[in-house]
Amino acid sequence: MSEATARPLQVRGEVLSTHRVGAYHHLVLVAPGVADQARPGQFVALALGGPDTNLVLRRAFSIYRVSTRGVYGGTVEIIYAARGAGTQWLARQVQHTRVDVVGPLGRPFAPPRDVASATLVGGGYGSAPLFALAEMLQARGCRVDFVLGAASSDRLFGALDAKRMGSIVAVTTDDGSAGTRGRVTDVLPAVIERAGTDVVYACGPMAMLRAVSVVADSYGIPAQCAVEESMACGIGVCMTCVLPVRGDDGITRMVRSCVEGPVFLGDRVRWDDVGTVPADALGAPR
Amino acid sequence: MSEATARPLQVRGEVLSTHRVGAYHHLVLVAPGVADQARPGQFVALALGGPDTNLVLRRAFSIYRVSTRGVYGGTVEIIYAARGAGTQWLARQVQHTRVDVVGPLGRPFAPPRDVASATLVGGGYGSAPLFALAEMLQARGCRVDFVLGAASSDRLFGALDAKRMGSIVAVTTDDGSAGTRGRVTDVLPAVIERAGTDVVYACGPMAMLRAVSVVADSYGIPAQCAVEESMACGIGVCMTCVLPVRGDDGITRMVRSCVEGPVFLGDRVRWDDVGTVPADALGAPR
Amino acid sequence: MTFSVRTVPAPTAPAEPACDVTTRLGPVTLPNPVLTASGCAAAGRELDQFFDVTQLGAVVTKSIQLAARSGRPTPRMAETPSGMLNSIGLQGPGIDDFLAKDLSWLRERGARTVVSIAGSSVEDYATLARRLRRADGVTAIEVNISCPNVADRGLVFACDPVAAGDVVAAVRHETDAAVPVFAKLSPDVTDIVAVARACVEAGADGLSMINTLLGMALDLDTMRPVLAGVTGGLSGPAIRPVAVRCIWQVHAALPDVPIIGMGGVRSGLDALEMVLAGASAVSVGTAVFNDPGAPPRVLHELVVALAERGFDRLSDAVGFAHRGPA
Amino acid sequence: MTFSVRTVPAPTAPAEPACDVTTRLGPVTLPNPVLTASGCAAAGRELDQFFDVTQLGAVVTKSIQLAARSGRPTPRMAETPSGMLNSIGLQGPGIDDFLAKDLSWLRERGARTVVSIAGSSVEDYATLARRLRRADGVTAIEVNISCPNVADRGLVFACDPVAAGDVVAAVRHETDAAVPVFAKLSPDVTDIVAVARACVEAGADGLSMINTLLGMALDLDTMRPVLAGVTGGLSGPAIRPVAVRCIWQVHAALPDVPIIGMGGVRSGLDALEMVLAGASAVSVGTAVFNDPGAPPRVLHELVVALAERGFDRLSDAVGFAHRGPA
Ligand SMILES: Cc1cc2nc3c(=O)[nH]c(=O)nc-3n(C[C@H](O)[C@H](O)[C@H](O)COP(=O)(O)OP(=O)(O)OC[C@H]3O[C@@H](n4cnc5c(N)ncnc54)[C@H](O)[C@@H]3O)c2cc1C
Ligand SMILES: Cc1cc2nc3c(=O)[nH]c(=O)nc-3n(C[C@H](O)[C@H](O)[C@H](O)COP(=O)(O)OP(=O)(O)OC[C@H]3O[C@@H](n4cnc5c(N)ncnc54)[C@H](O)[C@@H]3O)c2cc1C
Ligand SMILES: Cc1cc2nc3c(=O)[nH]c(=O)nc-3n(C[C@H](O)[C@H](O)[C@H](O)COP(=O)(O)O)c2cc1C
Ligand SMILES: Cc1cc2nc3c(=O)[nH]c(=O)nc-3n(C[C@H](O)[C@H](O)[C@H](O)COP(=O)(O)O)c2cc1C
Ligand code: FES
Ligand code: FES
Repeated sequence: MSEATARPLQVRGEVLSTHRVGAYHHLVLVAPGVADQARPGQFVALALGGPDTNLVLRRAFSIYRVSTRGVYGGTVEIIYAARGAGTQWLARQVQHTRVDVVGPLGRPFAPPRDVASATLVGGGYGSAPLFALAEMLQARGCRVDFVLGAASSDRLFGALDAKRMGSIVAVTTDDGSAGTRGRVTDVLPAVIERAGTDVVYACGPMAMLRAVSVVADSYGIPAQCAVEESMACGIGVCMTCVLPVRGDDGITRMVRSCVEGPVFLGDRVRWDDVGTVPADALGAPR
Repeated sequence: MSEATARPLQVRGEVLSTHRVGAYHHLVLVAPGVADQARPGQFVALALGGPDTNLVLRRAFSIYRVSTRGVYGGTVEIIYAARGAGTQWLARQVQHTRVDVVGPLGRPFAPPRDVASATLVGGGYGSAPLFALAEMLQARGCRVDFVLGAASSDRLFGALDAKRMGSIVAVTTDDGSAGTRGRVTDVLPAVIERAGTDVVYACGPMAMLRAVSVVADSYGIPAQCAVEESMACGIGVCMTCVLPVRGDDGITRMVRSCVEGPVFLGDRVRWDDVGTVPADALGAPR
Repeated sequence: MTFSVRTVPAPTAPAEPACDVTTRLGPVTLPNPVLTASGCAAAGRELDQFFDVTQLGAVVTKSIQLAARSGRPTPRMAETPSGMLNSIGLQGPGIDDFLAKDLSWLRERGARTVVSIAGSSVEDYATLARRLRRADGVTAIEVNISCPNVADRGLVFACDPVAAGDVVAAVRHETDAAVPVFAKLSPDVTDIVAVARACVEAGADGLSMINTLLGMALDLDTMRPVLAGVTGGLSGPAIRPVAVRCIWQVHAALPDVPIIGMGGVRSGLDALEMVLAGASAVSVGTAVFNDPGAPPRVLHELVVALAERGFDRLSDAVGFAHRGPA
Repeated sequence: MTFSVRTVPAPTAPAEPACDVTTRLGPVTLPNPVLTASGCAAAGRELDQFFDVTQLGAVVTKSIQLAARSGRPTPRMAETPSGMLNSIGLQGPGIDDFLAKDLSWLRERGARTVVSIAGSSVEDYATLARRLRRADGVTAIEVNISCPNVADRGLVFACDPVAAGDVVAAVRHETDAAVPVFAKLSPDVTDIVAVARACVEAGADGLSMINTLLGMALDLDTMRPVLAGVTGGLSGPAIRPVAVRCIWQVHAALPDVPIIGMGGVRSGLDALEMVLAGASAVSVGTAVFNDPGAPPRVLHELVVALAERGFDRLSDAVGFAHRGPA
């Protein structure tokens, strides 16, 4: 993935291939141009449902991998769970279906200024963007360790990739069907201590990000968390995707996770207040 | 096609094959049970668009052919023009797409009581239901002649079938790209005279049906016309598909073309008043 | 089934109810809460070809007037995104024919019948109610007040709390106390709670909502309105959020008044949404045009959805969203 | 482009207009009739990444208030059939920040700007207009009157002709005559023509319609409202038939008053429908969320559609459906 952040593109994409990975689907989309600009942690927004759909909103997906070369002139890959109408539609599509792609969107994970030891924490399909990140970090000479968690082994994504790339790879599942039974934060402290972690990168459900932030905080290290808020536009114009985040000036604002995120510093997000407007937020009702 | 009119069925159909015929599409649907009951002139109503469609109404199509035997346990065939959202969706479907089918619907063409000479007039895809009718008539010993018309040769459907089955086959196109340049009613009188026509059967656009009715009237012979009115339900519950028809009692009523038609006697339909409520219709506003 | 639904369990006959789905509409108890919607099921006979109409809570008939009416010219419909417009103009037989042919058929068939009535003056409605009082087989009366009031320059009764109340009072006065009278409200008002309150104060046992929204479409080839009637009523899934909001507001204001909810219900989950918002019964309208088997399917799916959420009784679910999980 | 549209010509840059698409909105003439919709384009900057916002007739900004507002808690949206609900609660910077950062950017960029304003009292609106009078780069003012009036128990201004007129009069009074004032109407009223008339009599140069319909959705897992704000505004293709009807009714009653039409426009044909019904300009709202390139695409498609129908001038098409083909 390239380093420059440029403006997002809107391109007529096309399904190149699609197959199941455990409980998820792995989709490869031809999306010329998007790949060249994408950086780890960014996402794409896809228009799903075809010409006569009753679905009016795009769906956001973290970019798993990109390839900028080859006969297709740029592909973008995502890992998704088929849950609602849009993703179920996507799961029914075969090669050549056209999918309008907007991306890359959002602020990527920021690499550490210096060579550092990075621990990457993923929950469910949330681990998808971590492998491109790991590659980038390793290219900069960083040490990379993984903590991957999921409800069950079929929802664990990328454990093999992680083993290939990570120094330590700790796996947890809620039901114990793979790795340690429990949550990622049950094993994270041990990994941080063994790895001498300087920075944590995390992507997964809100509750996990919050818990990861708490652990990172307790070690006095930063956590870069990629959040997942309901998004209507993904490009910053609708104000649906906000969450309370403290700024450099200490003031809490309801910020758009699609353009000011999805990656936030964990200690800036007011996790306990997500889903509310804190009384001390800028412009809060008095 | 069987003789008994029974209640319509609702079945989970499936696309068996689909291919283009000139400007039209020929669709073979597996629809167990529907075929067994269908009679010439009846139609099916298809739910199009898939699970997340924004299309809420069924689409009506005349039954072109049925087969009641074979591995598929009953197929229904239609000939359709892909014009609006629903038919364009249908044209994109491939084998195995599920299509909910309701049918057979409506009153079929009535066979003549005695052996008779029948002239079958079709406009555009309106000729589709005439071939099953011709078969039924011939099985009863009737003479069958065809007059087929269309805007252009690619919209002429079934000329070969007609040549195989009909004594006389007259073809007209508006642009002269096949047969005589002109309208079906330009050649119909000559056919009626040569064939000694006792009854006319017609299916096509309203304007054609009206003109055919006038010609048949002028020869003092009945015309059975299958009309095409906008239908929301196709089963008689919504009252969208009405047109003014004189009853046995001489009173004009706004009758539902989906259940009291689509086949009407031409001299009963008040063609000039279609699209209005004639002042003398039962219950007309005073 | 290829209709756009939020869930599609196997479209089989209604399962043995896992929960008690009887529902009270004022003085009357129905065996289950799924009804047809007025004008979307004629008088039940055509749908009886597709499923046994006695399986439903009740059949709600097309609105009946005093005399036969021819309705409006065609085109009478237009499809719109996730909805449709209609301008039928209440075509139908008059009350005499209706009683002789339709109501008697429904009674003999064993179906429960909610008779919808429509008029152009308070007196029309009163007369219709009087005629129905003498008839057998009327489970309830639904008063369609979305009709122009000739005495008030064609202003629709449902748009004016006073006129709406007058109609309801007249019908209630002429109707046996054992037969509940439901007023059917229009969403095209500034304050639906005010109209609801006026109807209840005038004696309505319950409220049906919502009727269609006033809409219109142009034909881009002729560049004129699609509908011969120019404007028409918008129905179907597109309007469901408006229906749920109306039910919610009225149930919040009048929690003891039973509501028949309708507007875009295609699935049992859609019906559940209305129940949780405050509806004691749910009518299936436009969805029937896409799926003639929709009413029993919706019932089946609703029963499953209630059971999945641990409800032993439908009545516990009515308005549940106002209270929230314990 | 995979959005549900009625026609999909190649999504290229707007073609050389085959017809004169300039449009007059009172004292102002715009180069073309396609605008963004308030709240669906922020202040233009984000969309400028996808297309040149100076190509549009104008950018309509998110409604601005006196002070910064945090809006409502999340969830703030729900998708519905062919539509969506939102309850953003007018989150945005106050007028000062807006003038300093947003309006100045739009002016420097060379875009025409319609500034939408919102308040909770007549005085709020007047103050906002006063502040805008001193600012450069305001092409027009759109007065969002779908806000609760604190002085009248939270009754929405747009629901009361008198309150609506008061707001419009106050804004008109504070605004330069060269800057047109458009009142944005809510469809959630019994008589939209009455509100339209009151606004025009109070000095509105034109009317924008429609704002969202009040709707709601329940979450069937939590069995509580989806939106933290409980109810929300329904927008998108689902509501287009209601928007077309409102434009039609108001244009019929007030044929000389320019209308900015909106509500579910996704394609040039949708825009044409509103123009034929009486709109002199068209705003593209929810469609932008599905297709950030929608506004210029709609413009391009509209130009093609007008040319195909033989219109040399957009102005000849405005309200054409009321007159019919010659
Ligand atoms: C930045 C970001 C990255 C994401 N990355 C992934 C990923 O890599 N893989 C993956 O499977 N999912 C990811 N998601 C979640 C994904 O967007 C939702 O699963 C998807 O939108 C659900 O769509 P649907 O049609 O299946 O559900 P529906 O329930 O039909 O969706 C209805 C509406 O709600 C929105 N919505 C529903 N669930 C979510 C959700 N969890 N988050 C945000 N919006 C939602 C939809 O976008 C849509 O607008 C991501 C979300 C965000 C915001
Ligand atoms: C009894 C009957 C038999 C028919 N037989 C055939 C046939 O054999 N082959 C064929 O190609 N077409 C036939 N039609 C017409 C066919 O129903 C329409 O072409 C089709 O509904 C158009 O759907 P759409 O989605 O393409 O158009 P859209 O414009 O998207 O349709 C919108 C709505 O209008 C209705 N509608 C649009 N055009 C017509 C029309 N011409 N007649 C009735 N309803 C319409 C649709 O059903 C739908 O509800 C028949 C119609 C009837 C009533
Ligand atoms: C074709 C049609 C005809 C209707 N006729 C009537 C009627 O006669 N009386 C009435 O009260 N409502 C009538 N309605 C309104 C419906 O009963 C119902 O209130 C509305 O359509 C919303 O429900 P739905 O979205 O499920 O259709 C009619 C609706 C349609 C679509
Ligand atoms: C997310 C969102 C935010 C909106 N914010 C505003 C607003 O601030 N001011 C306003 O006047 N209208 C607002 N609207 C209404 C739109 O401007 C428009 O009137 C309405 O959505 C109908 O058009 P559409 O269907 O094209 O979106 C908003 C709509 C949406 C969907
Ligand atoms: S999703 Fe629209 S602003 Fe973030
Ligand atoms: S199409 Fe509904 S009654 Fe004929």
